[in-house]
Amino acid sequence: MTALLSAHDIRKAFSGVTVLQGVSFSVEPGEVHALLGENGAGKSTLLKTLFGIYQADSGVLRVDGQEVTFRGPRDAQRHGVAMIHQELALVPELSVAQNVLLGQEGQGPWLNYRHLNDRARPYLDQVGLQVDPRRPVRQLTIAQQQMVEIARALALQARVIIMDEPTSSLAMQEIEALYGVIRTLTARGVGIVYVSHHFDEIEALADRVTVLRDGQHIATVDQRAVTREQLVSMMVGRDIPALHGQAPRPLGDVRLDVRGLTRRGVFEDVTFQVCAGEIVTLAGLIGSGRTDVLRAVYGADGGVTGTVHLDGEALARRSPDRLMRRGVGFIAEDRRQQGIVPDAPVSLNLLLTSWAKGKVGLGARESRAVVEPLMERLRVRPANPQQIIRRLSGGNQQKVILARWLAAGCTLLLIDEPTRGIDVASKADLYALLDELAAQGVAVLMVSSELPEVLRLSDRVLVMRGGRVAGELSRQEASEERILALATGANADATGYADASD
Amino acid sequence: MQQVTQMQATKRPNVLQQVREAGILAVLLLGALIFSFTVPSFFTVDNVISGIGLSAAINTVVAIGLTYVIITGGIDLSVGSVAALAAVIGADLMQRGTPALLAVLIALAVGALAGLINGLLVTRVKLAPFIVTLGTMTFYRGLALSYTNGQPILSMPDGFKQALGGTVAGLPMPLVIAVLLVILGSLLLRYTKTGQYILAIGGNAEAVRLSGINVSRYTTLTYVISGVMAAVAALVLVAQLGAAEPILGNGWELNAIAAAVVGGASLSGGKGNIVGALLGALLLSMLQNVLTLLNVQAFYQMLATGLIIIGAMVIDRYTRGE
Amino acid sequence: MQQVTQMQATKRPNVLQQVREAGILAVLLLGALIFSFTVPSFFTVDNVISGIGLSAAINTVVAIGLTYVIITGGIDLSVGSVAALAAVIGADLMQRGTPALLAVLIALAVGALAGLINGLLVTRVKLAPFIVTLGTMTFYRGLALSYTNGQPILSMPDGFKQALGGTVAGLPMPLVIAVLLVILGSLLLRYTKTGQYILAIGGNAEAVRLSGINVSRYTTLTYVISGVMAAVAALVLVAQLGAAEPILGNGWELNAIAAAVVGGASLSGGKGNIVGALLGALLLSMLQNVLTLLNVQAFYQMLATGLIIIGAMVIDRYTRGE
Amino acid sequence: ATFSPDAEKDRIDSTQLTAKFGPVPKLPADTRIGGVMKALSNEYWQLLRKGYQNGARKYGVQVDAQAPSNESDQIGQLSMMNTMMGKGYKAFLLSPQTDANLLPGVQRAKDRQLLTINVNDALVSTTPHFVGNIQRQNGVSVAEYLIKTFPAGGKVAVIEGQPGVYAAGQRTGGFKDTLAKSKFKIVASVPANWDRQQAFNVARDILRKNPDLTAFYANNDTMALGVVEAVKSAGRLGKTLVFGTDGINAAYDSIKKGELTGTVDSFPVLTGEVAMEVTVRLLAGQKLPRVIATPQALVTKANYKQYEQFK
Ligand SMILES: Nc1ncnc2c1ncn2[C@@H]1O[C@H](COP(=O)(O)OP(=O)(O)OP(=O)(O)O)[C@@H](O)[C@H]1O
Ligand SMILES: Nc1ncnc2c1ncn2[C@@H]1O[C@H](COP(=O)(O)OP(=O)(O)OP(=O)(O)O)[C@@H](O)[C@H]1O
Ligand SMILES: [Mg+2]
Ligand SMILES: [Mg+2]
Repeated sequence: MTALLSAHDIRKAFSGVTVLQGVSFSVEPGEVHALLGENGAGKSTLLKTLFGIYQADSGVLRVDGQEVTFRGPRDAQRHGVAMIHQELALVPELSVAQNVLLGQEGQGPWLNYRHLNDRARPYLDQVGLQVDPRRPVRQLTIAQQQMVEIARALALQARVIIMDEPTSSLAMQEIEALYGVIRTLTARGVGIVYVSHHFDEIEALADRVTVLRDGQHIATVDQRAVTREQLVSMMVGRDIPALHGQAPRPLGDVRLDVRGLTRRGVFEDVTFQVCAGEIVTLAGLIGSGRTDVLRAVYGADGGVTGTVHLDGEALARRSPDRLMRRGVGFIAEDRRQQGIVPDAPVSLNLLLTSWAKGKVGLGARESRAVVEPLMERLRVRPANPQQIIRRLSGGNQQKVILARWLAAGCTLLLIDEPTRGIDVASKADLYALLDELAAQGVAVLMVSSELPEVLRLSDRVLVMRGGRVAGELSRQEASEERILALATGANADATGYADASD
Repeated sequence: MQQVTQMQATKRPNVLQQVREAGILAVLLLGALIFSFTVPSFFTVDNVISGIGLSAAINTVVAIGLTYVIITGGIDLSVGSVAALAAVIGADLMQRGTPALLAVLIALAVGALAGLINGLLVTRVKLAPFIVTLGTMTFYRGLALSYTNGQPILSMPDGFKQALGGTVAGLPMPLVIAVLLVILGSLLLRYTKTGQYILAIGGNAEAVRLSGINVSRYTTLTYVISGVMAAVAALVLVAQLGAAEPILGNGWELNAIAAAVVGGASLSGGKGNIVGALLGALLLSMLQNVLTLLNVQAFYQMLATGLIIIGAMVIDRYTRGE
Repeated sequence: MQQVTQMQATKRPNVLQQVREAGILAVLLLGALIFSFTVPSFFTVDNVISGIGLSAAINTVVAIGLTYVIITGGIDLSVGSVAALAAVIGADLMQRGTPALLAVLIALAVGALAGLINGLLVTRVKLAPFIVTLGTMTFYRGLALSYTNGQPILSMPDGFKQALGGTVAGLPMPLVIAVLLVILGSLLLRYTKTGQYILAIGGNAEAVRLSGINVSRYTTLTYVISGVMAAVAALVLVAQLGAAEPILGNGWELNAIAAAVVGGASLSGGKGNIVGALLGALLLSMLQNVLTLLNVQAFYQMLATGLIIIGAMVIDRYTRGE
Repeated sequence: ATFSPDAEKDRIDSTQLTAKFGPVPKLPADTRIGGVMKALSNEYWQLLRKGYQNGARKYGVQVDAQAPSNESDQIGQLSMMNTMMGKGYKAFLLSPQTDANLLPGVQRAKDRQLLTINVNDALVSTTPHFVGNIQRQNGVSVAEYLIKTFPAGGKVAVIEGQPGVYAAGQRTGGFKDTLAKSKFKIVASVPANWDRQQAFNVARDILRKNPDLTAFYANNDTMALGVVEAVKSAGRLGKTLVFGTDGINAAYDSIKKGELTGTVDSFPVLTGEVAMEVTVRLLAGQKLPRVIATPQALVTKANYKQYEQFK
């Protein structure tokens, strides 16, 4: 069978630094070909080369066996290649339908909104996104935006769809929807290139797996013929700590006490506590209001009523800078819009908060003494504090933001989707790190859509549904089924809804 | 329950949006209401139409073009100079006996060409729009001045003056032209692919590029539109004043940017609407009109203008309730 | 293998960055070299100091302040009017017998206050910087004019004229002050937290805010700096001229923005450097100087200025090789 | 203490120069004189420049006249003068943008024993000589004409130049002060920043409120011509009079057509020639009075023929 799209012996360097070397890759009709590798291994770079965003320094691309050159995304699209980007590429001011069909509006100069909405509808349905196609994308949660991206790739009617971490901000239900979409597509003979750090997904979907390490092609194997452990060792070339199990932790005093937190139309009457040394997770479906609750606690948005006490003291006028000074840390869900200062070096991004706290001065030696050990510990690649953060891979950017708060220190950490886009090895590191923080007495309030992660880390799980806390589960009570049941409202009585109000 | 929140969320933006767009309109109406009672001879058909409306017409036309540029996140400082260049070339041709229609078309072409040069420097040579149009502002003005040797060109043909500066059905032509262009401009922005791409480029140029759309082409187009609009404004003004001066259009850029921004355009791009530009221009003209009617002394006019611009924006902001 | 690549990566940006900053410097030196050979009496101490230096000095000082504002993604159109206001208040006080030093401090305070008002309107009331400073530009000018009733204030004390307008070690004070402020401004931007925050805010204000930094405060600060710099420039000019006029500073904003942008500041924020502002101001002044020396007539000067500004930016771009 | 050409005792009319000081002496043909103009964007300044060139030809010297690109680039004008000082000019003809902006330049010129002559517009009190007309008088003559023509008075409006600019203030002041003693009522006095379009708009507003307006006085001709269009479109041509200032060619054309009522011509070409004559005399060592007043006249349809020769 000739491959739909193939790359041979690709080499790509950025200003002299080699990122890909001798990489070959192909995708055949009806197959899902997964690409695996640590953060910074070169996955996104390879995909961008396949999509014409980057031009390889050497090597050839073939479509249906014919040699091609892509000078830009437009060329790739003309050859039936579509891509879902790791960092969302949507126009916030345009509607959902306009985004889905951007560049595909049809013949003639006119824009027919009704027609656009009607045409977008089936793609939105396919991915299971129930939003009004007329809504501006700006108002959607990041998960919903991710679904719009997927719908957009569908609308292109492409023969090859490249998906760069499409699930990194999705929760269970949406991921299931995506599986469905992918299976329909492959049944039609579409080829899928799939990048994910989740082995569940790879196992559920992939036919073949290609592993990259440090820009080198390590192996291409039949997914069913290898085990998870084998893949991991190909990826990282070392052993990683196991991801499971953690004994209940000893808890300190109540650190965070939230009562009746309400933002009209978004979440209502949210009440909970987090103790020192405890990790509490807000779980729920996308759009259930978890992110907004977290932001409200931090004082990031206005229009919130209810009380927040920190160590018994009321925080009346909350704003990020006041809370930071009180020892609260915050990691936002949307890394690019709210996390990084893209054109600044890693060191600035990492030290921003420490400077404000007066923990670190601006001196080169002083900052290196803080930055380098942290980068080492979190395995940030490349380990160069002066690198512009935009040029780091997505996962590495996430690590830098985490390091920001490790450097600054905090007694309460609010963290939204902590492991978004982080590879297995680093995830293990990160879990260990959060455990360690908790052991030091830091209170952690986390939002996570990844159930195994929720179960692995949380001392308690608060499940949100439609802007309200639908139930609370202790570490012993928590299971994927019960969380889901609470989140969807199925069988609410049977799953301890009564525990929710205290 | 989830369904409910989503439906609420769906509805809210529409209502909000209406109020939002109405913000500046509210300011305008509020002002008009207050002045009607306090300023004698303010609220007469004549004053409103040919006093405020007519003097807003030129600024509106220029602001339409600038709104497009601003939406993409650019800026065009050269509009006044482009206007002067188009005006003197068009007027000179008419004076030499070229048929008025042909001269008008050539003047528009001059505007388009000047805009095209701006656009290409921005998109192909990838220079900052501010610096490009600062340079061409000086350059085009120099061209207009050396073309005429600094002299005004007088005595335009009557047909031309009538056509662009006269009245139809009792309404002054400049106002009619401005309103027509506002309608056209709005339609282009809201109901064509081109308009959508321009909005999208301002919102996230990278995303648009990744969708396989030629971002450079559409960005360049906005500068061409801006140049053509400046030329239209220039021709209308020449028809009204009966003379084309090489120093015409001095300071237009600031007035037009002000109108566009007051009307809701954001200089960081992605936002802007043509009706807003009209409202902004009307607001500024109304202000001028009232100060003149009240015979406010020069220095105090400046104080009042500054205060009212800011005051209007504050009211606008709180009406929008963001 | 990876270690090696990483070391390369560590080194390269520095070299690149140097070349980048050198882009405009290269243009400047290249120009100076060519003109030294082709334009008689260009390369004389007197011409360089009093022909280029003075106007560059004033513009540099204003551009320093504007660079800060521009880095945060803002703009300050009111600098010229703030300068006038500070100048007439300071001069008036001196004329009434206030000790010069006190008068200078009060003038600086006026600049700071005017900047603070701009800053608060931008950060607290959340209005667009363009519209805020457009409004205050008119308002502050009106204040300066009504304060003096439009008259210049003549006869400044000699001590004051000497201190800010005289020479030290053969160098004119305005130039010395400008260079000192460039050094100070660079240090503030590169080697203080405040400077780093200002740069970061321009890069992504929301991210900085969520890092627990008071973005409003630092953004406001840039407007205060801009106001103070305008006041400094005004005082230096008044010392030179020996008189303060309420129409002083007209058009400063455009020159200063041009200097900042030519020097590498990006109007969309996040980028800018103070030395660049100096180089930009020097380039613009040199250009003016050469055209005058060559006795180029006004209209053709405009043509040449426009062409050279764009030409310089093109060279700059290709030197940077992005 | 401040210098005022108006009040200056040491003053002579330019027409008397030859009678009092004899024929113009001859200077070496390579004598170079520098002109620092206010701007060249207004025809007035172009005509003055033409006068310089005529005079230079007539008296056998060379002149370079330069101008900054706009009327409010004060530092630019000063730098321009500083720059020109390195080029070996024997004398400078200065038309400053403000009273103060050329002061340091004048001082530097003095230090180098170069001659400076203030030609028109704003006043640099430290220049030893002033050639030009009296700005205040521009407004006064229009006011006097009005008082004479309409003894019963009426409503008038002033279209001012840019607020704070010397010429605008003086012309408006002269006009208003003279009318203060008459039966005229000034119903509006608003700025239009030397701009034709703004003058047009403002004049229309004023006319709408005062349809029975007797006359407009505009601080320069460009604005006056804008006002004329406004008067035309209000159907008041011939009923509301319009006066300008400067005497540019377009104003003459308009007067001939019977549209503009009058302009206070200060004869820029003639002024330029006189300035050059004065410079040559001074360089040759003659001692002249401090102020040499150049003629000005209110030009109307009745008398324009006698003034056209000076164009
Ligand atoms: N534009 C660029 N300039 C310089 N270096 C770059 C650029 N883009 C990527 N890199 C570098 O190339 C390497 C590979 O990055 P890439 O984004 O392909 O990684 P990835 O495998 O997708 O990682 P992740 O799982 O974190 O998304 C990284 O070391 C990154 O820093
Ligand atoms: N700016 C906004 N304007 C209007 N509605 C919004 C806005 N931001 C969020 N919402 C709505 O508020 C609800 C809760 O969103 P939130 O981001 O808190 O959910 P979440 O549980 O964190 O989901 P996700 O996993 O997608 O982040 C959603 O229905 C969302 O559509
Ligand atoms: Mg990636
Ligand atoms: Mg969320």
